[in-house]
Amino acid sequence: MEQIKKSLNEIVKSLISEKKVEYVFGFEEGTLPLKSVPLYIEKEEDIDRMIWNEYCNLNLVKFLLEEPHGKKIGIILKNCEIRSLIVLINENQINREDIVIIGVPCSYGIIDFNKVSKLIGGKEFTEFKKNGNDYTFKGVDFEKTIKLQDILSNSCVYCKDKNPVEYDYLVEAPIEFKTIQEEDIDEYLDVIEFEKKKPKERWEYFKKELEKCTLCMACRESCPLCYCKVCFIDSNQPQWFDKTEDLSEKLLFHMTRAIHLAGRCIMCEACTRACPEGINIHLLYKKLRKMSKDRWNADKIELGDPSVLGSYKIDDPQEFMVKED
Amino acid sequence: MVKKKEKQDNQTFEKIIPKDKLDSLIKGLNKDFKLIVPKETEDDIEFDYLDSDKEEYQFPEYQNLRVSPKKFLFPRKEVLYSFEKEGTNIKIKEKEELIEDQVIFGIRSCDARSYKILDTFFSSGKYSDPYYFSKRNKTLLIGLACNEPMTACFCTSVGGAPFSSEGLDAILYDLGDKYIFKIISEKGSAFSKYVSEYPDVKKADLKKKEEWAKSARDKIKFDINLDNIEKDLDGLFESDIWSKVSRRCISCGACSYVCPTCHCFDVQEQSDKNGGKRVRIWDNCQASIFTLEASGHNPRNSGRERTRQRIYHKFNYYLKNYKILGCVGCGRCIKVCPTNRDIRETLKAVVEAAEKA
Amino acid sequence: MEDTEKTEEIQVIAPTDKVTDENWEPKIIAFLCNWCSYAGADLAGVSRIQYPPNVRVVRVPCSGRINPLFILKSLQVGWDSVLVSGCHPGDCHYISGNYYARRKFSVLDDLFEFMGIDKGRVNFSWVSAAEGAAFANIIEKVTEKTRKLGPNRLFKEL
Amino acid sequence: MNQKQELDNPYIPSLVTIEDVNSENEVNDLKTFKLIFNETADKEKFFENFKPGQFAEITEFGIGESPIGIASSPTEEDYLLFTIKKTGKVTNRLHDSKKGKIIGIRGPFGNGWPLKEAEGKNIVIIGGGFAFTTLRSFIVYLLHGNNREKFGDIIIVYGCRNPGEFCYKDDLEEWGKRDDINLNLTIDSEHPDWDKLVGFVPTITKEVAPSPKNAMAFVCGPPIMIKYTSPVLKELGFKDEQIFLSLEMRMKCGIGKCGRCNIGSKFVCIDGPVFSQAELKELLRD
Repeated sequence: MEQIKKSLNEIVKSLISEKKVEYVFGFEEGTLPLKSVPLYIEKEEDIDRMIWNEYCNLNLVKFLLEEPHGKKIGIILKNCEIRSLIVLINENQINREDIVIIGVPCSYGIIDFNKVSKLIGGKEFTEFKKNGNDYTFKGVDFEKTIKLQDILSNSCVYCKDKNPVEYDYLVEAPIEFKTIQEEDIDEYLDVIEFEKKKPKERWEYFKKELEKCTLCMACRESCPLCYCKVCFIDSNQPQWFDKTEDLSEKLLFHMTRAIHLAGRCIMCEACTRACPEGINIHLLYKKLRKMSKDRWNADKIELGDPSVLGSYKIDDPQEFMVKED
Repeated sequence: MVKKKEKQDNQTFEKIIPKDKLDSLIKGLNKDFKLIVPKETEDDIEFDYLDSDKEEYQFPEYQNLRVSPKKFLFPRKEVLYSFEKEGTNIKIKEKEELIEDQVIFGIRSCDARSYKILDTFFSSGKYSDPYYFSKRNKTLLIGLACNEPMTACFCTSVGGAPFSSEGLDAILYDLGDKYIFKIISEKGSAFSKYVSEYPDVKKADLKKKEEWAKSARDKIKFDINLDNIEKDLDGLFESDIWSKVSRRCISCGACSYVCPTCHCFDVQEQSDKNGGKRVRIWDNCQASIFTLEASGHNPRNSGRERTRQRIYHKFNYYLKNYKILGCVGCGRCIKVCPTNRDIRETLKAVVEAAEKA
Repeated sequence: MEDTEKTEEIQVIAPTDKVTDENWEPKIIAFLCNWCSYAGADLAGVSRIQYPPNVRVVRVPCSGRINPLFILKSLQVGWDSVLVSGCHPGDCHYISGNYYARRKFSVLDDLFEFMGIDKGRVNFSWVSAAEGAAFANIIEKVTEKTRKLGPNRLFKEL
Repeated sequence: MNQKQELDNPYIPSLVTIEDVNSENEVNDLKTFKLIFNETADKEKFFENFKPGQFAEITEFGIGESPIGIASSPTEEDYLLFTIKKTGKVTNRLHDSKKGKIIGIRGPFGNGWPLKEAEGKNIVIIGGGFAFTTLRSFIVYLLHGNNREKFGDIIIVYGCRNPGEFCYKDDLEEWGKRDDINLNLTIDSEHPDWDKLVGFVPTITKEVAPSPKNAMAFVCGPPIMIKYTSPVLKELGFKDEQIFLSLEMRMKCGIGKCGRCNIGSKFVCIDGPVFSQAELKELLRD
């Protein structure tokens, strides 16, 4: 961690002092424990506030969408976030030349605050300590030690794609472990496990999860791939939704959003971490990514790749078609 | 006026309730009132209805709950009326609500004050809100003074206090080994019969209570003077602090959904061939469609304007229109925000900017 | 919604009859591409091939025009089944519209499967302008399947 | 709930029947609806507080509700007129409606044009496009019976893009014949069927040059028109206190509860829609 920090400092400092960029996107410490805030590093003294750790939970690429073209911006990213930037570059939303990517190898993954909250019974912790992979949370009337793998974001638990694939500067640091699990596990293990359940169980699971949804749109707003000027749920001509917060509407919203993200979602899981109710909505997107792999062998997104739904092969599988007798 | 009453009641109804008797008090109340109590769920504590005949209930330990009990008086989704189509004719059926007397038990001071703000707002102007008051008029609040404020709490800065009894009908003070039960309002005297058997409070207990109150107050680390906030904001409408604040906002509505005082709503219609209903649902001012007009014009088009609107609504317009602050300092918006946009930091920035100007 | 009234262009209108279990008949909404499947349906009619009258047709320019949201919305407002049909691969009037459509359909299909929603209510097929009989056959098949599944309560129960 | 509360519930619409539908322009996206109350009690309640310049919430059952300015005057006692442009879900459905359809109405809401203050003054009315609706209500009120005597000169400037866009052609013709009002109609650019004024509303206002002396100006139109008309009025010597504007915001409830139509601390639906230029300057505006 120290090594990353040092290397980051040097890179950012040189970018700022040599005026290679207008500013660098990073994180600073939040006002509550285990929370971070996006930081615009414009001056050298801002660098001291910069942090880089396992609770930098947002995907900063989202913020790039707000910036006008032609402005040179530096941004510190992990590999999953770099892939989301690649999707946006592929979809002509961002110019590659505008962005200076500072890639950081990701060893830990990101902690999901919602998971912590659930594990300590919705109580509040005022401080936390870490000792290797053990995190100890302390509140007014409790102290609880939790293993890192229990509070890591789901996608980080299974992630194997930790080295930046595209960067202008690379922070050189050893990756401490490949996945948090010791044995070599499948990247899509959680999806595979879920698929093994009975259909009714799966349906009940989603029904229960979506019941909690408040349609606050934190998932949409934290997702860099949701950049439509008018989202289908907000459109009023035609108005697809009565917006009465029926469960059927929530279901429709999340299903349609999943379809829009099919094969595009790069599993940064910023959506699930942003969800105030801690709904594991990311599972849907991960499934569709797995599907892209199974059906079209297109689950790794590289610069210049066409989007999954914006391309086709003549011999794509079509076993689901109804055939005449 | 309120103070006077408080004094009278002071002498009559301030009882000591041993810790282990609280559950039986709740059970007693549940015989006559519909009770809303904090309940332990799988991984959280939430306010919910209690049916003590059917379920075992134990009053849980909590600081404050993640979700405020706003929804019991101002539900997330509420039917305004329904209608039926009979040929070309329309028949409107008003929603019939049979509301029993209900008690929200264990509500914290900040949340109780939020009802006071909602009361003021929903009764303001020419029309008072019939749906809110049909429930509000039947609701009593028994508070639980706050011994352990949380990290994001700042009620003392917006005129509240952990031990405040403002807006409550009765309050419990937790003294560690026992509770003081105190009746605050006239309506709250209905509770006297449930606690009459318990011993009267002693001087020493009251002294102990003051100590607890002080220690709770001291635990709130954040302090800011908002006496001039209305004037301060008047001069900062075009200030660049709003672009700085909104820069970190992703325009989701999580803050307004957890806010105990946010009351903006949207009206929508649900229908099929034979009829339908009109409902109102919570809405949030951070979404761009909140003010989008059918013509395509949007008066509050950017995050800067919407962020500013939220702060002005609570800290300027409220003072202008109703002479109260629209915030109770519960800190929920700070905790829920995906980008940790801290309203305390914003207020600090406002006060500082005003000093400079 | 009176029948005499015009309806909004892309608004998916709920089926009109009050459904009770006794008088229930499957109601199927079919999105057909203008060039092949719609012509196929037309041919079935011209050739007087009998097929169940449970289907209501929405003509779209190309199967590539069909947004998965149309399908989901149809199910939400109470259609019992949805049929989507376009030109056979390689025959698209716009060269490749149906290839793109096929990818979208497979996403929807897998999503239904994954979420544990009965897939039987959403049907995709290829029907050409010359296949009047095939069209009738598919309608029969889909109607039978829907009849077995019963009234669509998928989103109603929520 | 008892009977009184039921009447007081401001969220429940009264039923009205569409008596007549009239297309107002050539493009046919603007129609005037004539509405009759189904219940006399509802009508009486509505007319109790009704002033020109107010708006009402029109319900298309099963679709939704839209706030629309009332185009008829309280002096037209038997019916209400609403001129509605086809823009959204509700208005689209309304445009497809035929005579005899039952819809809902809530209102009247808002403050309306300041009639009391305008008494004894010269009246300058400036309107553009189909925003003329509440101004029509105002003019009809001014010209009704004895009302005309209470006011001074009446000068009207009404501009549209082309001749086909003018609303209330019958009214305009009638007003044109009267000699106690000064009616100026203008279109944006030359048109073969047009023999009246040509030019944008601000330009024509400058030409007509109403005197600010003992006068009040009432302005309603698209934002761009208001933007350029205000300076012209100022040039002519009108003070901010003499200029009144009718504003628009997205509204849902109409009674100051849903919280979206505020301009500064004022809600457009209860404190407006009519504000004086002076009031608006005081408000913190987005």
